[in-house]
Amino acid sequence: MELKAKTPAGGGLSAGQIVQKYGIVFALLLACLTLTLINENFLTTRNVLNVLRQTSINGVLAIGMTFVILTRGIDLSVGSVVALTGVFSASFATTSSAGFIPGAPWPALVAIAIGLLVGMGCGGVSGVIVARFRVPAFVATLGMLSAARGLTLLYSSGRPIPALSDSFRWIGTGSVLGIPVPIFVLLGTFAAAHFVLTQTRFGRHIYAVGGNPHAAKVSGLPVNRIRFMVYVISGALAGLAGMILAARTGSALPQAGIAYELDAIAAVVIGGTSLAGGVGRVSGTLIGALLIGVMNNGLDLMGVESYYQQVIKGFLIVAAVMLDQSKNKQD
Amino acid sequence: MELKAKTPAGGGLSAGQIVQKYGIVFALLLACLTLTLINENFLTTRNVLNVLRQTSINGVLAIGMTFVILTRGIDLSVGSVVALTGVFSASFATTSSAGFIPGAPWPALVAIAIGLLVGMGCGGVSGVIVARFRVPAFVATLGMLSAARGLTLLYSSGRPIPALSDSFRWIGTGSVLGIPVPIFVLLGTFAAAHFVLTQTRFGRHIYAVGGNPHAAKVSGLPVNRIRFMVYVISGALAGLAGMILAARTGSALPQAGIAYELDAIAAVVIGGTSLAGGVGRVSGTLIGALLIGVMNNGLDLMGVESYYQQVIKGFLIVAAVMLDQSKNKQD
Amino acid sequence: QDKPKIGAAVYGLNAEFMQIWAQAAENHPAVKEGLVELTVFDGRYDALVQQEQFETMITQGYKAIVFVPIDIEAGAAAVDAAAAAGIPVFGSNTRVNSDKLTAYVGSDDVQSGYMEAKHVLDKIGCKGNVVIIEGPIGQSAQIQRLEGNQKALAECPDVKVIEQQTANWSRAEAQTLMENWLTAHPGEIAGIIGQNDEMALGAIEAVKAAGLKPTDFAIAGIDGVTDALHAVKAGDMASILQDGHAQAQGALDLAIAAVLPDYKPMSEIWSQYPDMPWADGKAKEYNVPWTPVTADNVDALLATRQ
Amino acid sequence: MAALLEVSDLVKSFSGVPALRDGRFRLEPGSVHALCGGNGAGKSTFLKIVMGIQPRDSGVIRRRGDEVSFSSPAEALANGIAIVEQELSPVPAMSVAENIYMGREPVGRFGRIDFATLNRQTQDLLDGFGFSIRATDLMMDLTVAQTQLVEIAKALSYDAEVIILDEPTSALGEAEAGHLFAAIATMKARGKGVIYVSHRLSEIFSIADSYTVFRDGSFVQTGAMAEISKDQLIQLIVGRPLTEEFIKENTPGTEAVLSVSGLSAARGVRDISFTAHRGEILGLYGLMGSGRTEIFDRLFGLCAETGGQIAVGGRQVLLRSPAEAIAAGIAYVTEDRKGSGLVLSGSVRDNLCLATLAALSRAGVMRAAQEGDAAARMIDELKIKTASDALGVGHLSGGNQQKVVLGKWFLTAPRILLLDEPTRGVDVGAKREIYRVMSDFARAGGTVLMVSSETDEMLGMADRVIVLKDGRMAGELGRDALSAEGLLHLAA
Ligand SMILES: Nc1ncnc2c1ncn2[C@@H]1O[C@H](COP(=O)(O)OP(=O)(O)OP(=O)(O)O)[C@@H](O)[C@H]1O
Ligand SMILES: Nc1ncnc2c1ncn2[C@@H]1O[C@H](COP(=O)(O)OP(=O)(O)OP(=O)(O)O)[C@@H](O)[C@H]1O
Ligand SMILES: [Mg+2]
Ligand SMILES: [Mg+2]
Repeated sequence: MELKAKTPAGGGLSAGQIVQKYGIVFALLLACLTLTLINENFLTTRNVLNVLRQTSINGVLAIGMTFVILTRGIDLSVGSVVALTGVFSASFATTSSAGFIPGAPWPALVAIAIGLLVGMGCGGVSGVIVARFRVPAFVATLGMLSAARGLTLLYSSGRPIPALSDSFRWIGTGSVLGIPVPIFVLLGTFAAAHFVLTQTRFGRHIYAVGGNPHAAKVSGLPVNRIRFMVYVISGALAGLAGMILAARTGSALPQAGIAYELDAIAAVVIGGTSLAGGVGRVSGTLIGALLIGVMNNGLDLMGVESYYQQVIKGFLIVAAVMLDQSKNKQD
Repeated sequence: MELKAKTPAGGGLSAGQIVQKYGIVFALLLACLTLTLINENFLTTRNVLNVLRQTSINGVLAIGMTFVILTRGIDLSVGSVVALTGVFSASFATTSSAGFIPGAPWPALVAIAIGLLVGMGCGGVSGVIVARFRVPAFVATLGMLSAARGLTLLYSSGRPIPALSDSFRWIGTGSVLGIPVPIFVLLGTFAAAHFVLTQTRFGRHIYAVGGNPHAAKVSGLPVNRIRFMVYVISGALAGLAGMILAARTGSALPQAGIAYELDAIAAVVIGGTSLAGGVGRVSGTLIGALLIGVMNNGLDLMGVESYYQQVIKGFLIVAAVMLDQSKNKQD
Repeated sequence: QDKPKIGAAVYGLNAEFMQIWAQAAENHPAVKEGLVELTVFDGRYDALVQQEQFETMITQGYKAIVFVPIDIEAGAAAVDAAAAAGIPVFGSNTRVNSDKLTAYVGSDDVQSGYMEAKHVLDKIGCKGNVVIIEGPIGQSAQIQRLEGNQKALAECPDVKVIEQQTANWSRAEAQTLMENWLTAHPGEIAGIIGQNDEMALGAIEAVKAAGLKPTDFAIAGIDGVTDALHAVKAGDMASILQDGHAQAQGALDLAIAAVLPDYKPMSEIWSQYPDMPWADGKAKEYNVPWTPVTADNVDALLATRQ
Repeated sequence: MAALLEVSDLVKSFSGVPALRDGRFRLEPGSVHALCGGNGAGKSTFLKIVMGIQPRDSGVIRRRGDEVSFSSPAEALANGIAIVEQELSPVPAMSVAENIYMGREPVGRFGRIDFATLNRQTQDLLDGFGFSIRATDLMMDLTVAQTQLVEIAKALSYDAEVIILDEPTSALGEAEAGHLFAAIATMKARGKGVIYVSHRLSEIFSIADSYTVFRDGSFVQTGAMAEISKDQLIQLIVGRPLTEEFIKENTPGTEAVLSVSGLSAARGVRDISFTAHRGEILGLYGLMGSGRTEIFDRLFGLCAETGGQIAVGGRQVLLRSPAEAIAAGIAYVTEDRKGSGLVLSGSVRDNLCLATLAALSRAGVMRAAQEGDAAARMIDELKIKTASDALGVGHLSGGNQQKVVLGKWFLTAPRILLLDEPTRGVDVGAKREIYRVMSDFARAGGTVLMVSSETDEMLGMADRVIVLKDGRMAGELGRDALSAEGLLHLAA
């Protein structure tokens, strides 16, 4: 038996096939093209940076979510973890007397390290509950969603933690070579995630566990540890996002991040990662997040009324995925 | 193919096994017992009716969600559909001049029929997108979540639709033989759903589609039609819940129902239905919804501070499912 | 032992304003002295949850309820149920569209909307373009503040509202919205009317992020949350203080008076606001005045937020 | 009289890769027609198209002379065609009865399913075929073999005129296969047509009347069974003559490599003791459900430790997880390739490297070149037929998938190889290569433990056979004492 070459490299794809194969990239380009034609302000350096900066938080969350979803899990708690790490790290970075951490503002790096640790802690708890106690991820992280929000409110007494030190705010508002820091954070996170998922042993493990946990176990992989780790990663990235958010808005709000999980999951799924695990790419996630960001930006730029925005956004999300539908054949 | 051990049938169960087998019932009983001991008002007729009435809306939503989840789907749009059917049906039932439907208030039955149709319409659209266009349920219903909320706000101009006719409000506030109508609606919905899922071909086919879509297709089942139907059912029940909600609160609020999908899915999953489809019972869902209801009621009865409530609730949800963990072995 | 129980049902405790309100209620002298037992219920931004909490309070034999509904139209059924059980309900902060409400302590949102818009318009000299960042459309506070905004705008026919959109009281949403507007209308926006402080603060951050100076804009918000006080102090914006402390303690005084015979109001707010007389606790409405936050009073206000 | 089914010029390709170029077939009433071909020849694709499970690109299908085109299996069923698919596909959480009569449940009053009738009807059906399975059992509680029997019973229960059996015996022992053949004979006598696919040529010669051979998606030849010899058929399938079926060049040594004593395992497996030597192929024989798989699972750390001692190379070891077993030099090719062997969403290379990722990486970073080399080595050594190592493993034919699992374990350089039904679903050509691999492995000093339900395979490959019965050792036969009767006698 001889097998023929796969899809003929290069040429020979019909237009329809191209749309299907690169569906989501195509949808993104289409959206950008349309907006460029409709609105002269869309394709300006400034607006492009805006879109990227606005995407940074959802993008970072969605990248963490990709790790979790690749193992067949889900992390509903990211929005709450955003708020919790925000107030925690901010309380070490506040310059106002409202800061109740002695010695605040601490050096920004300390505050950031604390934020990351808090995020990883939340992720770790979810991870243990999922991996060790076999509680479905949906329930475990729903519990964390509720608990982390409660802790946020308790820690902050329900009030914003204001007046953050300039060095801390730099991660949200600073820029290097004219490019805002959050964009570097997003791209750095993406590059690291892409490297881990495609080039490392741990990345291979993640795909195997998501693709067939039983086969992964039989092949000697530490399935539980891998399951645990993806939640830690998601928590750490939620922590990062929480700090960017606090740094951007200038104070850490305990009510921040509500419903962020939905946008993050949407970016992952739009980007072609299957909720059934084992299949997907973090580059797809980035494109998914960008698509959502461009959509929000474009509708605002065109001055579409907010109610219509919601209706239109609903249809656009579905339409984008339909373009990409060939990847999602179900049976 | 993965084989699973079954619990030994009948007698000879150790205490531990009993807890595992009936984990969630046990958790519910434990919660009720604790609350009865702590608070003398918990086990009063009035409070029990309260809990049941408070559970009615989430219960009805969760029953519809059970159908969807059994087919491996998910319906994130129920909260928005609650709001949409609320304002739609209410606009036919309002006695105030704000009502812009000529002839309003129409007979309650007309308003209710319209509400159900709107709910089924939303579910139908999601169903077509999932079943026919193969868009992952998460994305399709996320789109509907956004679109239905936008439509709600557009239709109502973002304002509550107040002053509903007494006959319409009866479904939320009336009572028969001293028992509130919403409780009858919940129990009626439960009985019907239980009958359909356990006794009818359609019900068993739902399990088949969720358990193994390929096998269902090869056995000649109309897989797409079944997938479509479960969303219609979920939409109809979301409509029912929306009308109970509007009738209870006395006016239909366009911002009603936000995040209700999470509680509904939680009830389903706590009740032992697998998000992987094909396994679960609507009686479990009812118990899951009751557990959530008792938890909310009990924490309020004891006057636990709201921030602590959220933390505690997070832990309790996870703990309840851990008790029931044997059902959720993953690999 | 058997202290009368009073419940406070507020629409949600996640944001600072209601937090100030709740703390004021808990710090009421009568509560501190143990004359009554107060429980604050968090309505989690859901009318139904609030109604259920009413049911719980009725079961638990509460003697009076202070009520902050999520919307003017959203609480009537709950008030009816309490009234049917003979429990008096006192509105605070947000009205309820029900004649069963025993009394109401709040501030007139139309007035604050007028005051903040007026401030913006004065600063831009009654000409140029402004944007309005609104609360969730249809909520009573949004409707009334907008009414006030428009009243002020009507006095300046040369001013054009070039964008008007909701940011749902959220700082992060307002920030994104403003970033996009600054792109869509470069150099055209002179005034920013935020219907609350959070959104105004978001707009300030967007302005800064675009490399512009907030002081070059006329920006105003409402509520007087702590961050806004800091921003006022920095000269970045104007804010109108809504005295949640007074709304809470005033309503609580009324509720306690309904429960304890011969009770005399214990909160200091009645002396603080001579314009709002106690009237033996018999009036139907108590109007807590708005206080514009200025360079003069900002430090004193900040001192109360420790 | 028109043929029950006549297919010509059937063409099908998957994303540009042809799977079928020229599918031709003709089924007469009252006959059993064997569809033969190597792995990936296009048999299953052909049958799925006939059944309406997959759409075709072009071609004509005639049913009793009328051209038909089914867009769903429901239409094919309505037209009197039923199938047992190669890949078992039960609904795990439902009962046997519900699986068999899915879509045809008897309905009583109020649209209620009449479960009593359903169960009785199912039990009668199963008993009629001689399958000892309870109608009310859940599918997930059945063994693979029982699941296969249920699927057979289901296909036969349609009383269809055309019955397609795509490798129906791949998981069955000989006793159960016997029941199936009896049922097939009845169908044939009643004028039905059976399309039969199997890689066990002995079965084909015992039940089929005619054959059709596909190779690489193209029709090769058709004819009557009576007019062809086994060797000729093999030559048609493989495309070249195959001299001998089994390759066995190892000689067992005396050095004990794996010693097991007093071992217990799940599901009533008790008191198992044996020693396997260097260079030996040790067979574990038994009827369906005799506990062979459980012993392997226990040796590989897949079930809880339940007593007994295991020594590898003379050293006592505790095997509590697959990782420990792998570290001890054990490799395990499970019987359920899809369930526990392969990550179907991964590529050939991913799967080959899965158990050796540590060795192929440095400081946690994969070394792409090494990975590629390792994969290429196995593809080459085991002659895995794949367009590239980046191809999704799910797109390979069954035999090649099996070789990927073998390759994954060879890369770990094991001392002991546990093979559970290693040639299930593998074509004659590939089987021979797997035997060669086994033989080479043993000859190079490795130790093989093999479970097989095919007696021929046991006789052909094993140096020594331990026979199991109900979870206990029933006897042991050396190579010189091996015979089919002897094995069956001890096992039954
Ligand atoms: N869904 C699919 N996508 C891509 N390629 C496929 C698909 N299904 C089958 N193929 C390819 O089509 C060819 C024929 O496969 P088929 O399953 O029909 O072979 P077969 O004759 O049944 O083999 P076996 O004896 O191993 O079952 C193979 O090369 C296979 O890789
Ligand atoms: N998931 C299961 N639930 C209940 N019993 C099981 C399960 N799997 C296997 N058994 C029982 O365990 C015993 C041995 O199992 P199994 O059939 O796997 O043995 P085996 O010798 O490997 O057989 P084969 O490999 O031929 O399937 C049998 O009695 C079988 O019925
Ligand atoms: Mg095949
Ligand atoms: Mg076995």
